[in-house]
Amino acid sequence: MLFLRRTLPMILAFVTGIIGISIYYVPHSSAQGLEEVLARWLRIVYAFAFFLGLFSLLNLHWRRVRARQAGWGYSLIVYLSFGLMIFFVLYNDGTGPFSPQARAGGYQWLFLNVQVPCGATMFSILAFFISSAAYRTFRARTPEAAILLVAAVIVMLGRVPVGAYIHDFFPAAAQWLMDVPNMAAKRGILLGVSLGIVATSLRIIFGIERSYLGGGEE
Amino acid sequence: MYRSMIILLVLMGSATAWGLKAPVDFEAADTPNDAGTSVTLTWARDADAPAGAVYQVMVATDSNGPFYPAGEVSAAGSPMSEDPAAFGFWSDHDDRQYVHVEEFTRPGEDPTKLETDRPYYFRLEARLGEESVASGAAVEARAMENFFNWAKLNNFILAISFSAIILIYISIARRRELYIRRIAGLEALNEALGRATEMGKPVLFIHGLYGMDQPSTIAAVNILGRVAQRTAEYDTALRVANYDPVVLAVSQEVVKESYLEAGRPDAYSENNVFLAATEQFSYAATLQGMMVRERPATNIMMGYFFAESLLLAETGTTIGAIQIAGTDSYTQLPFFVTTCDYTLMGEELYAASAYLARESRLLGSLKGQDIGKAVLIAVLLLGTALASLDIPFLARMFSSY
Amino acid sequence: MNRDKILFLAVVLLFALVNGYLLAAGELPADWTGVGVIVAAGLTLALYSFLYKDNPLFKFAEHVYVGIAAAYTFGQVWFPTLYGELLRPIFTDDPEVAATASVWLLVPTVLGILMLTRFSSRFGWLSRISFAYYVGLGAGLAIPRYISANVLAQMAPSLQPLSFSWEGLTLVLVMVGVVSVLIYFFFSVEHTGAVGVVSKVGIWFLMVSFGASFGYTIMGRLSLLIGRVQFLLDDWLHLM
Amino acid sequence: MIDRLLNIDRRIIFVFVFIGVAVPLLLDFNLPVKITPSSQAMYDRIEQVAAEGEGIVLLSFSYGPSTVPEIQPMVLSILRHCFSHDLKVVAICLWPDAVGLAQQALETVSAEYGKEYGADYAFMGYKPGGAIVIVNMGQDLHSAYPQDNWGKASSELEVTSNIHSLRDFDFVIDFAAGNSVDHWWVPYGQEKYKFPLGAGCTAVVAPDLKPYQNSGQLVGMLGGLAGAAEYEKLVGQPGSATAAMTSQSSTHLILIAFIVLGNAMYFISRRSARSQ
Repeated sequence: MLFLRRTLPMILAFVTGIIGISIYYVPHSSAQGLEEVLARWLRIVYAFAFFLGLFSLLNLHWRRVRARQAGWGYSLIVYLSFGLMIFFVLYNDGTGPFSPQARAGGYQWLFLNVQVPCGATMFSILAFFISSAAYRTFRARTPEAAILLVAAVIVMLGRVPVGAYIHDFFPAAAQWLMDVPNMAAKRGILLGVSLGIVATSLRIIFGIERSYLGGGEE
Repeated sequence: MYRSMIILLVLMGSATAWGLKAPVDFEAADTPNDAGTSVTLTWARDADAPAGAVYQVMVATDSNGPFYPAGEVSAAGSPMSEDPAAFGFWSDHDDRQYVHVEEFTRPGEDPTKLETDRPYYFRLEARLGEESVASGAAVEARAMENFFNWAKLNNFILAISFSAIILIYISIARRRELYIRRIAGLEALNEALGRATEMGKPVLFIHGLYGMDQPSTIAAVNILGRVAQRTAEYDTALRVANYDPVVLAVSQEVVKESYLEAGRPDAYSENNVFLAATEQFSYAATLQGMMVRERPATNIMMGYFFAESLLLAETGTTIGAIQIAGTDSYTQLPFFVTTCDYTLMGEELYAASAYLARESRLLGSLKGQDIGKAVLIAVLLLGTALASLDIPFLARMFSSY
Repeated sequence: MNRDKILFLAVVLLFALVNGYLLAAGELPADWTGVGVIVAAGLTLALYSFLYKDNPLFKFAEHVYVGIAAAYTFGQVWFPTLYGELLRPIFTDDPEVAATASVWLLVPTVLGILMLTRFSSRFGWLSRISFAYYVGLGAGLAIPRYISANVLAQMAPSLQPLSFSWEGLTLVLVMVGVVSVLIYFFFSVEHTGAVGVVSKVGIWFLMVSFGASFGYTIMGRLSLLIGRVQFLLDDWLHLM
Repeated sequence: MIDRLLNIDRRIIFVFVFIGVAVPLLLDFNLPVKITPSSQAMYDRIEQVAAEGEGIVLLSFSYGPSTVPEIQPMVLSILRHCFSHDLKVVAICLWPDAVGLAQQALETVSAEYGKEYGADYAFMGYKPGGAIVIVNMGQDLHSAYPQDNWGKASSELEVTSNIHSLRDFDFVIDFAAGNSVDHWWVPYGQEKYKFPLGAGCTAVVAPDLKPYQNSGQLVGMLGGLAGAAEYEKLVGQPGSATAAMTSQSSTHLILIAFIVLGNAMYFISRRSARSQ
């Protein structure tokens, strides 16, 4: 059993990982064809992976409702709104779930009039909090933070029409900050992070990193 | 009037046609590094070719023709040095021209693609206006499938050697302790914990929003272990806020273990490691409320944060808490830097966790990456110096083709 | 009744009155489009009530959003992929669509279904086979591509010949930035002496780039706010 | 005194910001927008594709409702630019909640220019997987998208029937609210197929993409609402982004004033604390 539960997945990860690396260097059509097939399969597995997220979301709120935890009523609202939307999605403007997606209908209405305004508003609230933080907490506590704030102010002025209106210096300086020091630092970060991603991928392929196997004892 | 102009044009045309020469040294061969879809033609560049001259490529499936057109190339452009991925870097490549042929057009039809492993016959005609001079006999070539993309050779070597370095260092780390420098953020962390003890107020540890499969969360849990050990020793209250149920379970385990190790299992209460909320802004709002009520002396925020970072850090500042943050979310780092007393930036978070956990695979991998960075630094310095001295060797090796 | 409750009722009343006026004056059409604008405006204001303080109205809108968004994503996974690619080609009359059917698609389907065993304590281990494919292939594809796109392609523009010109100076400055940032994130050497100085320079570069990100983030959040205010003033109230 | 000023109710600050946004919108006057090189490069690329004739552009929608105000105006302007030059457009979504937004934009602009679905543009919808969709599409568009969003086989649509790989596109533009450009399109698409890649991204993402622009992996980029306003100016059709620029300016000034004021008080109070 240990072989099936532990060794087999690790062998599979190793084999698919090595194939994933090798086909990059092989232009032969059989290798490229293999890449196409493996990618298409992985894409479909990704579609199923959505249900993992959906299940844990619904499960979490279900547990709250069942245990009557504080604020369980809101968890019920998640269920109600989910149910309402799923009804319109499956109804599919009258054609049902076993036909291609409809161009309009209740689900489109709910998307445009509920999901879009809520999503857009949620993040716009941050504009207010950033303003209050600007006044109360963005402090040049250290020389480093001072450099950060000065760069931020120049960029903020340079990127909007009023900056050019005050002086041509601001757009030019903002552009230079973005293109030279910012670019250089971001490149340095990118090189380091990419090496990190390569190293993590390698640990997965060689079975050194196994967190993807999930918890639970063997 | 019109007639005289036409005569003039004809005269001009025939005059320049004198400069038109048949292509010399014409060769056709399979294009390297592809799946058998094209043939590459090369020929010596005619430095004296008149302006406006073009080479017309002709293809036939039989050596006797008929020949069909397959594109044209300006006599002035396309030196082989333009395509190092196919030809490499050789000094005479400025003197030869090339074209990759993938298809040809029969009159009145859509273009036909070249078939793999079938003989085709190629001819080249130098042309200017109506005048044209053809290369001699047609040259035969086949488009073949290739098994290795030589343009990616540098990538291949780099991938193999970097992989070897990482794996070797991980195996070294399993046998002996590897050195990494002390992380200033960890000392700041100790100070902050000490202050909470002096003030007799709680410490609040806030997890980021990612699940247990992310390196930032794993690092945060490792740091939480150390924090819990200290608070158990100092007898300071510790609250741990979680967003993800799995992270919650792991955190409870880690804190409990730390209290056990410190010999204070009695001081551990499961209620102090809690699920604050499962929606981003509710999470922030719950913790804001808690901070204002309980006034923790120290806030520790570790893991991957999104926009809620600002709400958390701002409230922390207004209640006068010492704040230590650590995240690999570069978009949120600016907010932490301006609101927190100390911030572990990006990879520093992983390094701090590897430093604390002393786990061989983390330490070894970190060390291997360090070697990778050292190589990149050396290449950057040396490569630029050499390139400035007109020795482009390193610069060519470290390019993507 | 406390102050907050009175405030709440007053706001709801005002919202109803404004919408009543808008409908009566013909500013908003009395159909699904008009209702849509009213619903959107109501949810927008409910979320903004968070600015006053955390309250049930905000929490309500927040949770509605979570439920709706999850179900919408379900639709986008179901129609084009699960139904469209796996089921439809088998049952369709359309010959072009039927031609996309393939027995081989059983492989990812089985892997996908195995993935869902993760929540079972008895069969959970089966999901590891799917995860091994998912994570293993992803890791394999990533390695050569990251080396090419994010290492080699990023190194090349910083390996140019230097010259005594503005471009040359910029190249030097970029070089100093890249190298010093790499040294800052170098963990094998203590940050003292020359290394300490270089890593300090690295911090400065990092801070300028964080400053740029900071300024841009503020700009972005304000843009989102402007977008919502445009909606409220124009689409809803028709004041613009 | 200073402490009291620093600790004013933050709702007062919120009111300031709201006024800073709303008043310029109601006054309706516009400041001149200046074009930056990275926006110009996007415009130039589309002009070049148009000049070469028979061009086809791939638009990738990788954003959601939360960034609609920033990105939707870019989408509209780019679509207008493409359709005005009779370029063919193929649209795909890499985020699920982009589908409704992409549909809305395509329907609006195609109606303006009288474009016909299937012949002039196609909407392929959402496929999960991000980077892996790009790998799949690079090898074979028809394998990644066997059907369009409405169930028609992609081999039947005039626009997509002759497209085989990402190589066949003259320009690919990703509209990004996350790391879809730097972690998906560049390493998994552009790296192998070398197509010209452009980005229309949120302001938050823009600074991170600079290294790619410098290396030429990205042709150009529209960054945030300011980038959207620039593009509206370039195509000569001012819209919501242009209208927002005055508010954007005024709120930036307010924010900068807050930062300066806050820090000034911070240093004064620190000095007085030290001298006591």
